[in-house]
Amino acid sequence: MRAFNAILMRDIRLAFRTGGSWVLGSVFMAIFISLCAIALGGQMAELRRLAAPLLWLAIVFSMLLSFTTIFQSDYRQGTLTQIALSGTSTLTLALAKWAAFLCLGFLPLFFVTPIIGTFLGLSGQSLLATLLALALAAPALAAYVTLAGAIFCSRTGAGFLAVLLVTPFLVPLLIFGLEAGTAFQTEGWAAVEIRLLAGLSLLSIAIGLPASAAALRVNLEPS
Amino acid sequence: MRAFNAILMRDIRLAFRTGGSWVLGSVFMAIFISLCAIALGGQMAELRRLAAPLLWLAIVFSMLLSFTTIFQSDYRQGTLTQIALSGTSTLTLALAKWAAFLCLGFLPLFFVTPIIGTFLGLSGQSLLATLLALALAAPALAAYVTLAGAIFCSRTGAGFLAVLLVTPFLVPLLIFGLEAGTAFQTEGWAAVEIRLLAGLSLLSIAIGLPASAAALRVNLEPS
Amino acid sequence: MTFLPDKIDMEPIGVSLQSVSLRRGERVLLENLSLTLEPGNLLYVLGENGIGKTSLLLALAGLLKPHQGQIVFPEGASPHLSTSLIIQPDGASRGLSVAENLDFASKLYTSRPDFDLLLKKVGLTDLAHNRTETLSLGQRKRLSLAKLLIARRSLWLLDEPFSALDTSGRTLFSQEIAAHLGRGGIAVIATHQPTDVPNHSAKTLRLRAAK
Amino acid sequence: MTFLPDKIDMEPIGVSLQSVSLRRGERVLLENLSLTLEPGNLLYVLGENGIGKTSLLLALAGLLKPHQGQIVFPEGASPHLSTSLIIQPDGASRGLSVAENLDFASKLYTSRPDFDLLLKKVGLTDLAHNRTETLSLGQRKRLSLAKLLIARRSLWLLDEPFSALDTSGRTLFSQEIAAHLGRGGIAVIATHQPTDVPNHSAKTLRLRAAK
Amino acid sequence: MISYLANPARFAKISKWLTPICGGLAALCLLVGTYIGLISSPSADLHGEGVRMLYVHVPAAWCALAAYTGLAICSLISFVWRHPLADSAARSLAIPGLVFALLCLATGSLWGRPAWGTWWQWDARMTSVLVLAFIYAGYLLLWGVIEDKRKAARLASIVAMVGFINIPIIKFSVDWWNTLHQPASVSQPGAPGMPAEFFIPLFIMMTGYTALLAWCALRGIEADLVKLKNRRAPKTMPAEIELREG
Ligand code: HEM
Ligand SMILES: Nc1ncnc2c1ncn2[C@@H]1O[C@H](COP(=O)(O)OP(=O)(O)OP(=O)(O)O)[C@@H](O)[C@H]1O
Ligand SMILES: Nc1ncnc2c1ncn2[C@@H]1O[C@H](COP(=O)(O)OP(=O)(O)OP(=O)(O)O)[C@@H](O)[C@H]1O
Ligand SMILES: [Mg+2]
Ligand SMILES: [Mg+2]
Repeated sequence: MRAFNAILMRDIRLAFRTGGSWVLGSVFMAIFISLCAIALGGQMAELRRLAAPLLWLAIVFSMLLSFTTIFQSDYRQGTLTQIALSGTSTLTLALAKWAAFLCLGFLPLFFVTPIIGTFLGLSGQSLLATLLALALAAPALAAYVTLAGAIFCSRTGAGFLAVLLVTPFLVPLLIFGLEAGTAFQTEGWAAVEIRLLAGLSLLSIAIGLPASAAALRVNLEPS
Repeated sequence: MRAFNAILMRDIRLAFRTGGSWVLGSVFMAIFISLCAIALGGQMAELRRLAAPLLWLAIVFSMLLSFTTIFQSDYRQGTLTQIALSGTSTLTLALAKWAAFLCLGFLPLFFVTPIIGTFLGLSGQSLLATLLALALAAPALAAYVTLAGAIFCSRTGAGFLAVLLVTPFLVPLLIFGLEAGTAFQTEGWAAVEIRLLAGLSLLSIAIGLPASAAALRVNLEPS
Repeated sequence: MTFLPDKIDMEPIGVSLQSVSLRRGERVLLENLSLTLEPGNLLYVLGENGIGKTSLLLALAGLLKPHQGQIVFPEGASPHLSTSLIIQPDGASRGLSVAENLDFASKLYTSRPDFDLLLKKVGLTDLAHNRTETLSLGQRKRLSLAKLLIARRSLWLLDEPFSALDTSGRTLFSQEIAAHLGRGGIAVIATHQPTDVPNHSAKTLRLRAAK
Repeated sequence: MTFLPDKIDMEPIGVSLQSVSLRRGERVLLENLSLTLEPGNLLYVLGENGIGKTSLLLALAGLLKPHQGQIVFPEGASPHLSTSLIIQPDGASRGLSVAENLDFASKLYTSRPDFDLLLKKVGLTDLAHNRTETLSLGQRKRLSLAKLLIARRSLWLLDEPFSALDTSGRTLFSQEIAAHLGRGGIAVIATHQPTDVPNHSAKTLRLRAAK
Repeated sequence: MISYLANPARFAKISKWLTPICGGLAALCLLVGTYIGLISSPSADLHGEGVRMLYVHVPAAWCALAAYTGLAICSLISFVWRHPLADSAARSLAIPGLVFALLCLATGSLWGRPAWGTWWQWDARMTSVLVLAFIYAGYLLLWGVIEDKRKAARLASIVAMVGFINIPIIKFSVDWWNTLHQPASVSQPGAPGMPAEFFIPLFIMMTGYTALLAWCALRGIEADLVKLKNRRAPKTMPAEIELREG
């Protein structure tokens, strides 16, 4: 627990200090949305209809984009080795990194979503639904991105491959997330889609984090 | 010239060796498009309308995704310093890296664009227009991505600003690129948008590469 | 339970290598190495470049799995709980200051050293708030030494500990090693220049390329 | 114009520092250092950790701009055309083999060495096709030496050249330095352990922290 | 069973006769099946001559899935028992798996053009095969990209297992997505209750494909065994050890 906190706090501090990946993510989100809006000719009716999927895509991609920041520099600097030798289990490490990524790679995006959403003409209820669905799916998305980071921490330039490996796992989350959003608007909390999404999210975390830990263990071995 | 060749060939060799980030760029594009199609509900009529912007986004993102790979690992390993000390000018270095990036980060994408276009239901004439506009804009995109890489390579310090600085330059290219694509379909080569895009592209290269060289010079100085 | 850097509690343990073989890639480094280290032992690992000194340390740290044979720790100990490793790269986080690096290490090891004293000891007091990437090579080595003292592990695995250090740094480091051995710790030092650690006789493992 | 590693052509030049001051960040390292290096000179830069030895080499290489004063190269020479620098990190490209690294260096320097002889000289023949990231520390140092020989520059700036090297490596390196000096080259060596370079008297620049 | 087969010598003994049998069966079934399918069987009312695509298309889809199941099992064995034979089996299953998935996509596309008027639809079944192809591609690229093959094996097996758990979820989600979004405007491929004249060639082709899959896996293991044997002689001599006490 102490190691978990230490790693989490360190990552947050480093992110704030180097002004790095979390800004990158928000910038990507902004470009993505504005470009789509421009391409669609700025017609509000159309934008509103596509708003939720566009927001989802923007968030999913900007999370995918920043996966290298999770483990790579620590691996290079030998910090991962030092952490492992301190007796911290790789599962704790993966958990802490996952939590840090959730804070740094997702939360900023989450907070700007309402702003971008209104810009796309998303109204109160549907905005709320989208936010809820995002909040439910994000931990699972982060878990898979963590897995990608753990698998490729020893490699530079594997960004695309990571995207390729992880995207298939993200497909169900994307689909159920969007469904849950629309279902929540009509049926509220009772919607079965919400529960499905929550379940899927839990399952993904339960798969993704141990798998990340296993991948880290493999990569800690010098080649 | 000899240094230009040496750096270009080395980058290409490294790219092939490390499992080909060049193939993966096109795979990323396929993934990006599939995920977008899934999120947008998979209706061909809608997808066809969004096809051009989605292709543009896919290409821009996959180029942006790899901007850290251009200089960062060379910087960390001290290779940039060694290259500079060999008497190679930073402009030659920037040029070589830009050329390498164009070959590795753009060309493969360009070649798969027609295939992926069909998945979005893009027909002959509009596909041609998109390809033309892409070909015109790509060198400029690559120049700006090189600039981002050059500014970002040391990462301590101004990383924050770098992204924010570079993205505003990318957006006009995207907008003009899309405009040029649609204009070409109706007016053919005579379209003024095509000439505008070409001009913008030349201008971007003329700004981007010397700026990259200057950024490299700054980063070569130890802090 | 704040501790002063010279009052370090740790449990003395022994380690033994039982006919260990090591490989890296296709390369066979060692075969059939058996060796026992008792509390208080100092072992120098000597040999030419690329012979496998660093690899042996990695194996002792549990990172490199022996191809054959095994490395036996006593009940309750394990590489991850009982060893500290100084190696290249040194694990200092870019972007964090010296003090923050030490703080992070102390949290990982649930250890509460007296940071001021520690910094003074390794000679980094003035640099406590400088980022690690601005440190000189010798200063980085001193930071590693500070982390070693924070970890309070019984098996120290040191890869070329004296390189990059100035005279005072070397003296300091060898005194710390002597103190560690005195407490019943073990030190394994891979080096090209065995420097005498005060008041201690050392075992020597010399590796030579086969003809 | 293939050349053998021991027949290196280069133009002997001299360099002079004129009341140079160096700073890193807020730190004042040196003030008012004047010094002239003539062809054939060997200069040891000594001093405690963090005093500014490496920074001085960086300044000579034209990478760190002096805060005041200047470093004067003769007509036609400049740091980028006349110096070679061995420093951490060493510039070897991950992913490329030893041979490919040397090939790249030879292209950058438009130099055509006899690679086999060069590899044999630095003792990396067996590792020619191994990737640089799998090399041991000493093997990397040897690779740096090979690149130094490829560059054929007249001013060698060497930061702790002997660390990580075994005995044969140290002998080799100091012989190469001696040969370089004999050809009219200059070597500036920042180190903690000045080793004698055969048949050469050295200048020494000792930096001490001000009280 | 696993530890029994894990012995390379025993495996070689079995594969010596099993491999040619699989290969022969594959060749025979594929030849006969192609003949019956393309020439001697009747065309269907609904799809016309296009129905002949069925004999290539459906077994490809089926085998792409079957290959993944095999791959996941081998990966589990490799991860838990760290056996190199399981690694090579997994990798050798992935290659035909990818080929089958691509074949299914290609034949489906070719079929879609006359049947639906487009090369591609974001139909649930098609999308899930596309995603499966992505999983295969990622798995194989992972092997290619990581130089240390022991590491690559372990990482690839992790990915394969995560993928295996995900495949039913992906399938389910994609089905659900499509049925919710897309009205059944196109003729859904496949109707229940298939007449025998279609079923027999289909069955033969299915057997052929499966035998081909088994043959690929066995060949892959054999090839790796040969490589292993050649590598057995180490390149370098171990260092001489001299230990001095005190
Ligand atoms: C690229 C496009 C296509 C893909 C990826 C695809 C995929 C599949 C898959 C995975 C199956 C086996 C699934 C199962 O048995 O439940 C299948 C079966 C089948 N497909 Fe396709 N398909 C495609 C296009 C088409 C087209 C255009 C047609 C004809 C109009 C078609 C007709 C059939 C038929 C008749 C079956 C067997 C029926 C059954 O067993 O349920 N497919 N396809
Ligand atoms: N960016 C920076 N900001 C502040 N101080 C810096 C910066 N970079 C380096 N320094 C300081 O400059 C000093 C000189 O460093 P340098 O690497 O030249 O020392 P050195 O004499 O080579 O030491 P060593 O013997 O340890 O290698 C060090 O005290 C270091 O902390
Ligand atoms: N992944 C790998 N593949 C092949 N060979 C490797 C790999 N990693 C390391 N080696 C080789 O293993 C050998 C042992 O390396 P090690 O770092 O243990 O040497 P060392 O004794 O510490 O040398 P030095 O004195 O130079 O530090 C070296 O010859 C190195 O080239
Ligand atoms: Mg070593
Ligand atoms: Mg130094």
